[in-house]
Amino acid sequence: MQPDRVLAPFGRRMAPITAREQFGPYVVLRCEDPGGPRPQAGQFYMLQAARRWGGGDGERPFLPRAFSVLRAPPHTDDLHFLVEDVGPGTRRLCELQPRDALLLLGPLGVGFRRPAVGRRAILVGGGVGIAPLAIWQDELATILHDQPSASPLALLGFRDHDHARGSAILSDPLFATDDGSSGHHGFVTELLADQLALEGAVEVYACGPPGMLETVRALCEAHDVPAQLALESGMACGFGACFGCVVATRHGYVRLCVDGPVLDAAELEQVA
Amino acid sequence: MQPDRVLAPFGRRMAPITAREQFGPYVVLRCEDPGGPRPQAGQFYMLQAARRWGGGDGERPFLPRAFSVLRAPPHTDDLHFLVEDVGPGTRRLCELQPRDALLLLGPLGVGFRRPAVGRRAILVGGGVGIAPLAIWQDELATILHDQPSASPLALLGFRDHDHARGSAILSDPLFATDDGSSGHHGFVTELLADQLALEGAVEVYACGPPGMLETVRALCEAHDVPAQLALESGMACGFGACFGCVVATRHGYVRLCVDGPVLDAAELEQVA
Amino acid sequence: MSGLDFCGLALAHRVINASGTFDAIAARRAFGDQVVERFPFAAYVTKTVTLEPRQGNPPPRLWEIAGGLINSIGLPNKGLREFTRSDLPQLAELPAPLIVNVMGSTREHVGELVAAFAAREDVAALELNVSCPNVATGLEFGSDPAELAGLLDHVRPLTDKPLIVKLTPNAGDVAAVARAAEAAGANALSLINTIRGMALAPGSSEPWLGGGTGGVSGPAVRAVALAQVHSVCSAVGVPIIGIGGVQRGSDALDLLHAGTELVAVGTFSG
Amino acid sequence: MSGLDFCGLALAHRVINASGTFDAIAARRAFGDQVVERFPFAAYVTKTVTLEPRQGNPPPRLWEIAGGLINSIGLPNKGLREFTRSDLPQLAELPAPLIVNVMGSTREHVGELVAAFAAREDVAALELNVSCPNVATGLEFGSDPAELAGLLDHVRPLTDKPLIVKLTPNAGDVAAVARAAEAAGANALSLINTIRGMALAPGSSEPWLGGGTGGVSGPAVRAVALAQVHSVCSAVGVPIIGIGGVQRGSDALDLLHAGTELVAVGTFSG
Ligand SMILES: Cc1cc2nc3c(=O)[nH]c(=O)nc-3n(C[C@H](O)[C@H](O)[C@H](O)COP(=O)(O)OP(=O)(O)OC[C@H]3O[C@@H](n4cnc5c(N)ncnc54)[C@H](O)[C@@H]3O)c2cc1C
Ligand SMILES: Cc1cc2nc3c(=O)[nH]c(=O)nc-3n(C[C@H](O)[C@H](O)[C@H](O)COP(=O)(O)OP(=O)(O)OC[C@H]3O[C@@H](n4cnc5c(N)ncnc54)[C@H](O)[C@@H]3O)c2cc1C
Ligand SMILES: Cc1cc2nc3c(=O)[nH]c(=O)nc-3n(C[C@H](O)[C@H](O)[C@H](O)COP(=O)(O)O)c2cc1C
Ligand SMILES: Cc1cc2nc3c(=O)[nH]c(=O)nc-3n(C[C@H](O)[C@H](O)[C@H](O)COP(=O)(O)O)c2cc1C
Ligand code: FES
Ligand code: FES
Repeated sequence: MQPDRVLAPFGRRMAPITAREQFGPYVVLRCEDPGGPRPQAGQFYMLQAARRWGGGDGERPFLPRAFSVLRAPPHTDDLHFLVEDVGPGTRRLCELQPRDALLLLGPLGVGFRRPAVGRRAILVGGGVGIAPLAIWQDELATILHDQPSASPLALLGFRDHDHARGSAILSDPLFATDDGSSGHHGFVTELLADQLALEGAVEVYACGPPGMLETVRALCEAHDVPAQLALESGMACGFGACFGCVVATRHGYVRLCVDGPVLDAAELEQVA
Repeated sequence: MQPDRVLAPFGRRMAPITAREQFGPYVVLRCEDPGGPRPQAGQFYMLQAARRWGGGDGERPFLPRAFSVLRAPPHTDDLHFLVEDVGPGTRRLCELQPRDALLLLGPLGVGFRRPAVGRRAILVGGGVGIAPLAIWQDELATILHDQPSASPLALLGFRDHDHARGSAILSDPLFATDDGSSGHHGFVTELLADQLALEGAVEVYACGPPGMLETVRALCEAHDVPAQLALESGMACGFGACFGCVVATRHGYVRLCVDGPVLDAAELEQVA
Repeated sequence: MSGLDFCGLALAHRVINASGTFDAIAARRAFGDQVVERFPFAAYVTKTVTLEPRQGNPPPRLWEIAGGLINSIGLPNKGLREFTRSDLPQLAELPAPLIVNVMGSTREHVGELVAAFAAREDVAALELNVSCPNVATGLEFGSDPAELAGLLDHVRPLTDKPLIVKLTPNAGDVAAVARAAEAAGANALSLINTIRGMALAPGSSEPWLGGGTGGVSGPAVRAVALAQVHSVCSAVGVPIIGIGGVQRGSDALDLLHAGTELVAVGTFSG
Repeated sequence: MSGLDFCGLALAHRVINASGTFDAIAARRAFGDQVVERFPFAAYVTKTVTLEPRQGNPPPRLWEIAGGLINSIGLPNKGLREFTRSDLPQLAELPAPLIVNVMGSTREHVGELVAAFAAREDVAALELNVSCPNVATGLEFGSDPAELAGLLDHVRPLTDKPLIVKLTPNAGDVAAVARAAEAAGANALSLINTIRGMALAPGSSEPWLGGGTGGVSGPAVRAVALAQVHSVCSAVGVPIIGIGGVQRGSDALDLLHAGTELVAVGTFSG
């Protein structure tokens, strides 16, 4: 008998938190992951607090939670994550301070693919869904450093003024708030619609709540513009083992954790 | 439908922690309980952390935990408790800091009764079992302020030097350590045996691990000396509702939370 | 606040206690008359009463698990006679209808208990705890539809008071047992009772609990309770009392949404 | 480290995976060849394979509870043919004997699956997932001793490989089902599978899970698993694989102390 065989998944490791910053209701956690592979934009990690995971509302959380990588600065071991407190798991993560640690597994899943030649990237983020767009904006800047004219446009939407503080996380975004308390008064998808009316050779990268993504999908379909959507779904394992995270596509259910989280909008009948 | 009828027991209340002190491995928590009745020596409270109760080892604790009142200084609303980290519940309590809060229920149970006239009190404590003896020493000092000669003798036993720091919690104790690293080398019950050989008109008050209490019981029986033992048992409700905390006596099972925790040694065949 | 009618009992709201976890007499002794003055439950369900007194199981009787506990209390109680003499008058002072929970290991025993309480005006209804093996057949009354029908055929004629049958979750097909109880004249059903569970003493192969196995309760059983309650609500027409892991208002609402008339709070009220 | 013999399989130690929670192919894709080089399990149990491909249940498929989860995955799989063609060769590369878990809703379906894998050298043993209703009788194979005996009578002659029957915990008397399986020729038993459970979408009376109800697993079921494992270990002579809520070494030891030969890790390995 080898009790130590009762193991967590391969590659789960401890990552000390090095910094914590607050942007309105959003918390940015920075941690160090010296052993781990470097992530690509759109990939995610399964995170949990190394201590006291559990004991929150309804005695939860139990499972680790999925988080897009917000930034992974080159030539460092750093990983940044953006967390909004929406339940017991995110609450616990938002409490963490430097000297606490994360248990993390990743990078996981398939991230964003480069825009087709000649198409400008438009990044559309809603709420905490701005996270994967930050690292994508960084990566695109590197990829496109010789074509400044092709530099991507970032359109962000937030509930209100306080949430809109999150807009500081990306470079030069245009943003909207639902209540008009700052930026454009309305939905970020209105900004996208305006932009699609002006400019056809674009490729859209979007992440946010399902309703927003469905609007993005429909708009891009109507304008015949390719779109890559980073979706969400409840996950247990994060690496394809449990089939818990499926979403319906035109070709049946796919596991979002291995076939996504970024899916081609064209794959989806609609975002549910 | 009145969801707010789904209530915790009567009288459970929040008590802010005002101070935390460490004596070797023991933590003394002080809290304020302005609304509550003042406790008697030997009574106990059911305690839990107001936040994050759960999520420890094995996803526990779930139930509140029983703690003797260590001190309840007169003319204050203060309650002191002594906690040793032996599992997920006590670990969580030991972590608490001023500005955190306890949820408490109490005072509960039946405490110590005064010694019969002409008998000197001997207090015998083992480990964290010294807790109820501290308040009892305080109370006896008040009761007996006009008979300094009858002032109680406190005999304490600890595992080792580090634990023996807890001896500072009582006044003028004699103490022993199992490993001889400080005080008498051996068990506190050896100190008691010596004392019983010297002095017959005594009444013994003891609290500690079961083995120690059984030795105290047998010694007192042999010397025909009355003894009051503060026992322990796993509890769920603390007020007589669940019948979970029973211990076997000569008259069948009794609920330790309402018929104890202090029982006459004569009631017990043996301490199990 | 408008009341409601549950099998003829006028109740102020939909939350009652579950048997054996809230002792109103002990609570009054510990917390005083506020227990009566601000009584939280719309009806009071007693701990199980048996014909003869019972000591209950040897300690330890409790083992804590993630979000719950296992108990092997073993139904200690004073027995019918002493309960009626000493407890019933005190419980009659509560400002809520009294439901007496009874159990026996033969039809005749249960019949005696039912007949005795049928004669008492201070008892509003009876709850049959059928999580006990029939000493004659060895089958648990509550896990076999035919056993349960036989029991109810015997006791139903003995009282006009509402009979609530408390179902055990340790059955292959709880809905089938529920249908049998309804057909045999139960006025209402309550579920779940505790789920059979076990713990070993740390590092040993000996059971921790004095009773060997015990019953699991608390938030840990909530999802299982909800599934069973939901399936029973769809299977029968009589009103249901939903029990299992209720801790927050939303847990109680879930059981009501699943179709119960009342909700009972067990472990969390203790 | 000395190995052990389990129904003729030479195993390096006593811990294996539970069906459906650790996909070795997915793990290798995500984490690379270390999965094979440092394979943690003494045998590898596949996710349930059915005759025809299955899409599984509509999402959402997961609901988290205190110390566990409810899943309504619904056994998505490629079906016998595609599994044999594409997965089996990859699984044969694992440094541990392969146990294929199969399920069907008629005796004949299960028989076809058993016969197909009986012919494969790369398959060391079969595990029958009998938590499925017999489409002919409507009874769950695994909750009724006679149903299960009938199934085994049909499939036992089809293979010499060890047959492990994975029992469902949703039975009134699991020990009786276990005895029937042993008498009908099962070489080993595994338990528990998930316990039926349910959750409602917050604030609604609609089930959260796409499948309506689901199965509860994880530490939340540990105490119930241990009670069932303990009772089955005392009831039969064949070796038992203990499953349910194993998270720490002490949980595995508890199951071994209760009398199992092996321990399987489910939810926690996912
Ligand atoms: C690929 C991916 C990337 C993500 N990236 C980010 C990110 O960068 N930043 C970020 O803040 N979030 C991100 N999320 C979302 C994040 O994972 C969730 O917000 C988090 O899991 C919520 O956990 P919680 O315990 O705080 O809240 P929960 O209580 O789990 O609630 C979250 C939602 O889950 C559902 N839910 C409620 N109760 C339960 C239950 N008991 N069981 C199952 N579901 C329940 C409800 O729909 C609820 O709104 C990402 C998700 C995915 C899949
Ligand atoms: C009247 C009374 C007064 C007390 N006064 C004090 C005091 O002043 N100071 C103090 O420090 N302690 C006191 N105690 C003891 C204290 O209540 C326990 O130490 C505490 O409950 C332990 O909880 P835990 O979660 O830390 O440890 P647990 O893990 O609960 O372990 C404590 C003991 O419980 C048993 N146990 C282990 N696992 C479980 C389980 N899953 N379920 C049930 N039992 C288990 C074992 O015997 C273990 O040694 C008192 C107890 C009583 C009854
Ligand atoms: C300590 C304890 C004692 C119990 N005693 C009884 C009893 O005497 N009779 C009975 O029918 N049910 C008894 N039960 C079961 C409860 O009434 C209830 O059905 C079960 O605990 C599930 O509800 P919960 O999760 O809210 O606790 C007892 C439960 C506990 C925890
Ligand atoms: C996501 C998930 C998928 C499962 N799929 C299967 C399956 O395909 N076949 C099967 O026999 N059991 C399946 N099970 C049950 C597990 O094998 C195991 O019996 C159960 O989860 C209890 O163990 P645990 O508490 O360690 O998870 C599944 C369990 C989970 C959580
Ligand atoms: S989360 Fe397990 S398969 Fe995707
Ligand atoms: S702890 Fe419940 S009766 Fe004593």
